[in-house]
Amino acid sequence: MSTATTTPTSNVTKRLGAIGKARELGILLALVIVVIAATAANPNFLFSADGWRDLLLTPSILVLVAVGQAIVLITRNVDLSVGSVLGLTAYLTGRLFIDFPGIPIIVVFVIAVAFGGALGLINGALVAFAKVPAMVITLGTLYAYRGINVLWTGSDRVNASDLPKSFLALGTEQFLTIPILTIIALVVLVIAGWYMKNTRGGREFYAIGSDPAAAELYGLRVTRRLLTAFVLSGALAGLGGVLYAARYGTINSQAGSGWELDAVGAAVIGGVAIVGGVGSVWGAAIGAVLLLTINRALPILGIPDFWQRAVVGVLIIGAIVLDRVLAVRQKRKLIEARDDS
Amino acid sequence: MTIPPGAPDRAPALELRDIRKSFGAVVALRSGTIEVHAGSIHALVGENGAGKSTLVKIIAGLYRRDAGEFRLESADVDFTSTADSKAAGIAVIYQEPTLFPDLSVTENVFMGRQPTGRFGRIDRNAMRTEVDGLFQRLGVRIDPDRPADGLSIADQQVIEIAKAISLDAKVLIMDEPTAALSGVEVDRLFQIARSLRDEGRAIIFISHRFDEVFDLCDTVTVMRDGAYISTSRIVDTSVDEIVRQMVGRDVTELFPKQETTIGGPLLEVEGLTSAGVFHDISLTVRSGEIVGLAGLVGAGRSEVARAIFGVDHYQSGTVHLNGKPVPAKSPTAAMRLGLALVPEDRRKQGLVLDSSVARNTTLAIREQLAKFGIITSGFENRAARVWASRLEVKTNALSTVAGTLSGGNQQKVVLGKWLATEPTVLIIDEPTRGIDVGTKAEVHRLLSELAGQGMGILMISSELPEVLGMADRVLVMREGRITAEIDRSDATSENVMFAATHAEEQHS
Amino acid sequence: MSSITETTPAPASVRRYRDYDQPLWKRVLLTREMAIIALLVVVVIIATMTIRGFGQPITLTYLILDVTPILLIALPMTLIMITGEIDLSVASVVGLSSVVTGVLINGGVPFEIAAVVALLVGGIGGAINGFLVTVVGLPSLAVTIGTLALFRGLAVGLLGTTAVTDFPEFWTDLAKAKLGATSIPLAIIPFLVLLAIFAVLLHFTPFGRGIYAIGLSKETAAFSGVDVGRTKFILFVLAGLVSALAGIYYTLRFGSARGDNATGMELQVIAAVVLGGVSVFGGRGALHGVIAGVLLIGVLASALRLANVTSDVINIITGALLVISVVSSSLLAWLRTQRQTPAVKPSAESGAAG
Amino acid sequence: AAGDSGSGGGEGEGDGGNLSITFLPKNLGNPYFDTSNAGGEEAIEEFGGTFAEVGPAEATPDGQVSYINTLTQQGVGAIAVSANDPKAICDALNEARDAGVKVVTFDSDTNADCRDLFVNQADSEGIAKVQVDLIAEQIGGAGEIAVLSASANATNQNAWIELMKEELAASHPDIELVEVVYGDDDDQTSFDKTAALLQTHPNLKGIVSPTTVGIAAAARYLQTSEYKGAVALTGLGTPNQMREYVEDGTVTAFALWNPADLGYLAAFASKALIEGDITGAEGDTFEAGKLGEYTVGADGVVLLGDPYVFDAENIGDFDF
Ligand SMILES: Nc1ncnc2c1ncn2[C@@H]1O[C@H](COP(=O)(O)OP(=O)(O)OP(=O)(O)O)[C@@H](O)[C@H]1O
Ligand SMILES: Nc1ncnc2c1ncn2[C@@H]1O[C@H](COP(=O)(O)OP(=O)(O)OP(=O)(O)O)[C@@H](O)[C@H]1O
Ligand SMILES: [Mg+2]
Ligand SMILES: [Mg+2]
Repeated sequence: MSTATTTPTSNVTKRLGAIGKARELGILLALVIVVIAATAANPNFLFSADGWRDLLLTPSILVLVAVGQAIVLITRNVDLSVGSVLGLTAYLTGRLFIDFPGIPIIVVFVIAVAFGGALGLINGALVAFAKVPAMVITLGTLYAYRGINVLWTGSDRVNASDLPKSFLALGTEQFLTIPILTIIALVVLVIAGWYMKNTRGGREFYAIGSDPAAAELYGLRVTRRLLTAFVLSGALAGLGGVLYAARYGTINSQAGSGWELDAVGAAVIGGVAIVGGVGSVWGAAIGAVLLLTINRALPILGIPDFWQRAVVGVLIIGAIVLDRVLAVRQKRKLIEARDDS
Repeated sequence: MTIPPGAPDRAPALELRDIRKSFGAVVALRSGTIEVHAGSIHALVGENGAGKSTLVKIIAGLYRRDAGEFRLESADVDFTSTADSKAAGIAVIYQEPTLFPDLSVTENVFMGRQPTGRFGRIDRNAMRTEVDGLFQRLGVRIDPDRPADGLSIADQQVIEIAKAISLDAKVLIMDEPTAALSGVEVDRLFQIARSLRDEGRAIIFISHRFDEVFDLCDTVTVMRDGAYISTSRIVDTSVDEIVRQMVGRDVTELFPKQETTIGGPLLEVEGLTSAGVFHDISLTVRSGEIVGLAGLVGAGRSEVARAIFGVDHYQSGTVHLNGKPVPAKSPTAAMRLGLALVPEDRRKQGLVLDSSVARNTTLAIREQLAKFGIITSGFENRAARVWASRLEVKTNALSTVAGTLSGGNQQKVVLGKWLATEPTVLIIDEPTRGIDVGTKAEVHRLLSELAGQGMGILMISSELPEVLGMADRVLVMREGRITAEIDRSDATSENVMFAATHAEEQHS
Repeated sequence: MSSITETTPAPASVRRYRDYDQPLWKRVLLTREMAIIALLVVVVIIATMTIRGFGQPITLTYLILDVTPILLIALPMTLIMITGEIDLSVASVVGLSSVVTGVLINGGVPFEIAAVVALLVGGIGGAINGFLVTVVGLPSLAVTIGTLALFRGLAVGLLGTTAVTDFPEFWTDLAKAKLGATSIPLAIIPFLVLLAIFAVLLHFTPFGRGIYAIGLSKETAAFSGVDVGRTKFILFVLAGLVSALAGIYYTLRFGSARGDNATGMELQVIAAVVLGGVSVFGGRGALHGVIAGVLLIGVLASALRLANVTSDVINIITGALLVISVVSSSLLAWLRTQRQTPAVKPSAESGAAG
Repeated sequence: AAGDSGSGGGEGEGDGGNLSITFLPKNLGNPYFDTSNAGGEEAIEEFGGTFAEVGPAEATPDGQVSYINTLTQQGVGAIAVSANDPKAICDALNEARDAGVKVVTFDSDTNADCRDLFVNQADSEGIAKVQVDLIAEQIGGAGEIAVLSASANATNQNAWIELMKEELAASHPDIELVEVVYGDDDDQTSFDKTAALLQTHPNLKGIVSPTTVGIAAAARYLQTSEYKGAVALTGLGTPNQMREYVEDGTVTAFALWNPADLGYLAAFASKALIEGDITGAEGDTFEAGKLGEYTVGADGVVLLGDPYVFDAENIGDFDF
């Protein structure tokens, strides 16, 4: 029996693997094209010290947030509150440095990440225990967290001069021409990617997103997994908040507003399915880089400031359409493959 | 209480007494009682809605009992989640397959208990070799690396079985595992079940097919209306006895297909082809005729049905109804022309589970019900009541949520929904899957009555007796092709099975 | 054994089916929608009693003027969300139609024609969403995040720094005019008309039945002859048209067409729709609840502003309200199931057989 | 309880006495307006009125309109508003005036017919000229420059940029303004836009940012980039935000008026209107506490004075 199927099996398998790769590859290709075009129009985009640095630096923070978002999306949920969480933690970071002069940077990181995780936990608890659609909950906390932020910050703002030089340096300094921020983002990405692919926990995220009811029947610890997903998303947004403070130095009550759409957009561009169960944090990360790189490439390609939003929109749509086309073609191949079995 | 064979002296592996469970107003279980011994295959039979699946779900820890005793090897237990029951060594195959569509077949089998190496890294190779062995043992021909998405119900059921067996649990519960399977798979399943029994496992087997019950099981417990009726040794009882206990009355003539005068062709399919699923399908259904479409699982019968009805697309071929061409990819148009399809998967394709019985029954005829484009619940209830009572759906209000009906009663609602459209040709995929004897006879009587009124019926069924009993003509499919057309008169289980499996012989 | 068989009653062979298993009042009153409506009434009463200046008729005028765009867009959004889809691009369509009107007026086109063109643009925008969702088969959340950026970008791009402000007096006045002597703005009329149309469409037509079926089970709907693609496409186009209408109203009310008009309104609309009892998973919800949801948010905001509460606190309250309303409803459901399944106690009464 | 705080505006009948003056900035959380409102509060305490401050979270006209409506309902004495749109808030303001509320615009004006007075921080010509002079001096009168503005619709910003272009054409023909980009008065956006500018125009000599948010963000980018010192930066900024950049030489000089004085003047103008000392007609004069006497100019504009240039020498003397 099985010998009869080994041949079709193996090549069906190959094609299947190809789907997974093709999704990320498609986006990666788009990214490369954008970079090449921009560099052709103006070599500085890639070949000047600042060009190279900003290419890596600008998307780093969104990558972190998008990775968290991707994990939540894969469980068939969504976290719209990341922007507010990021803003709140960013301001917390500033306050810590102001109110506790000389506080070790690492401590600030820990506190901020923990705080972000806590905010995420609130989301997760409401979703998992109250069994309320994540979109509603996080839309609510999007308002609530931002409101708290504005209440707390008022019209105060943290200025670069309030932050220690060594901390601000994190936002700009490089290690072998690679910005620290980018390195942090990469480390997180690699760990998250490995976890999602190779551990029971990671696979259970996919299972839950793929069919929540079945997950219950299986006796998977759905509640715990959901909490984990939201805590991760919150914690990564928190980490993003600290880095935001380091990168931009100035934090007011509106920091990070609107990031939720960027994060979801990045993940979706990267091939993470809104309906859960499909996609990878790698895709989400590439999506984030593409999104922000496009933003920076447009003026260089001579597209006037006003039209950039429009072009970004077109590109988002283009990306997901491309992604879809690839997926559909693969699926048809898979079905036709049965003929050779 | 009869002492079942196996180990008379030992305490029962699993024992439930007077289990009570109600969902709001609905009392699903009044006094669920069953006692299963290690090394025995114990049949649980009862009409649709008797409470079998509910009992199973309580054992699985999916529902919590309202009252009653629940013992594992004479130790009281109280499961709060399916994880508990798994831990206690209980494996369950639920009536409705539940796989993760986006994950590979292999992952589906091992989800939550994958073999892991360092840093909790999943050992994919170990998983793969194990699943290959498993599938070989079961004779499954499914690529372990393909996603579960797009598998036939039958294939899904097979995977559920593989999953449950791989748990190698002390107690294995199978809720109508064979409903979707046909001959070959069933035989394989039974071989394995027997070997498990001989290893000393306790097995509960739920089925509406008595030939299977008598072939496989050594003990049988009968339930009716959520209450325990009797337990007896298979050898001490008979089909008639059990049926009487189940329905509380005598049921006669399971397949009452009466001779009808067969008229002109209604449905004509020419060279229908969809790459990878089916090839060059040509068939005709005449008025007053029931055409049986038999075949092994995965033969592509359902795909053909779906393509004819316009749900699935196909590359080439034509479909005509009453001589009028049926446009591809438009169920709406097909319905207007008088075609109806009772789909294979009632939960995903047949019903809106969260919607009321009334809404479900009238969904397909909502346009006809509307007056001046306006439709109200009043209209719907009036129309729904007709079919509910005609098919004796087991519920007290038309506002009942369809998802809470028992499997068989759900199937009745789907039937009513499509008969309400008064089709000229009815395509019906697994008409009596998971339907109890009483209802089954009901359905068959209904079908032949409809045929008598001149309706053309294309009946896909994996149950040979049904095909042989009901069909005027039997078409057999294998791997997406029609391999034989046999007339009622000379159709036998042998020649049908041969046409269905012929290739398999050559393969091995 | 067999003796039991005789004693256990055989199932009633002739069944009688009630229409509903609950009395009318329960079905009408014990609903999410009613809860929101009740809450709205309570808030209004309390505000009138405690907050100085809330009682006066002018409050109603301003309230309606403020919420009309949201009310309008909430209508199609409800239908879309019941099919399980979502449209995040509505606010951008508002901005775009506003800008289109402005640009044409600048070009000397009479307002009436400009408005019609703006409506067309909105319809086309909706059609683009619909096409990508139904034909290409992309998730609407992703698609409309894209078109949210696209339409807004077009709006900003078309007008740049300028803001068109010279609209015909007649129309700008009309947008603010009141019904005769009352303090109710004229703008309520077109809304009421649309409300009637959408209510019938959703609750009393086969099309509406299809919408619910799609939301609860797309596949079953398709098998039952509901044209899923067509239905969704129509809804997205409707959303585009109504959003464009809202954009024109918006333009007239503020007498200014700008690229950034109504930025972020999509979230307000969705918040209101969800508050009104529509499930983001689709299949559930009703229009009266949604209307109450929109008004509730509007009334709260205006009352709190009158009480000198700053905008950020208002945001917190809106958010909290949203969360509480949904959490509470599912908590109630949970409690009910708890009552049904008490902790297992050794059963005193013995079963019918055994 | 909440009601009482709301009623603060209502006390005393609408005519003459009602000295409750509410400041309505473009948006809350903007330090520039904090400073101006603080000035307003100081003034109002001097002459014993009631100060209040409300505003939307984002700088949008519809947000402001809701608040204007609310203030109308509360019947405050006067509204001192910085307009997010010259026309969009007009009708609301006029309804307020019909209800006897005095309307003073400051920092960013509406159309002249929807307010009683406009307190102008410095006439646009003056602002445009000082910035052009500064940048011209810093880049040696020739080369490419760019402008980093606030939002694309900000009335005052656009007016200034127009005048800058004229001034450049008139007196500095060798300076070419290559691009105007918009940072939406959002720190992050301005920061990234600066980065884009520098890459798009390799031989850019200078950047002018006529907005406090923009100039700070641009300065911070320059500070850590290879362009520090090579590309000149000037515009309108607050000393506290710019101090470190002036001290480390990223920025040599920038300009601004004193926002506190602006608010202070707006408050006294409101008082004068409420008490009927002036009607907003040209030639009216009124007393503005420590700032002395002011005269209303053509179409109801009161001019605060010329912008002030901050540099390494004098920046130490200021704290706002
Ligand atoms: N979740 C539920 N909510 C409400 N009622 C339910 C629920 N599950 C089952 N029921 C009711 O309990 C009774 C028993 O259902 P069950 O599924 O156990 O029957 P069954 O014996 O499995 O029938 P079948 O052979 O058709 O599967 C039925 O009347 C059904 O309507
Ligand atoms: N070679 C194959 N490899 C994997 N899956 C297959 C193969 N052939 C068929 N299938 C599965 O079987 C399905 C076709 O089976 P289908 O349900 O149409 O068969 P059927 O004869 O109707 O069986 P059933 O009794 O389940 O209705 C396809 O959708 C596919 O999922
Ligand atoms: Mg069952
Ligand atoms: Mg089938």
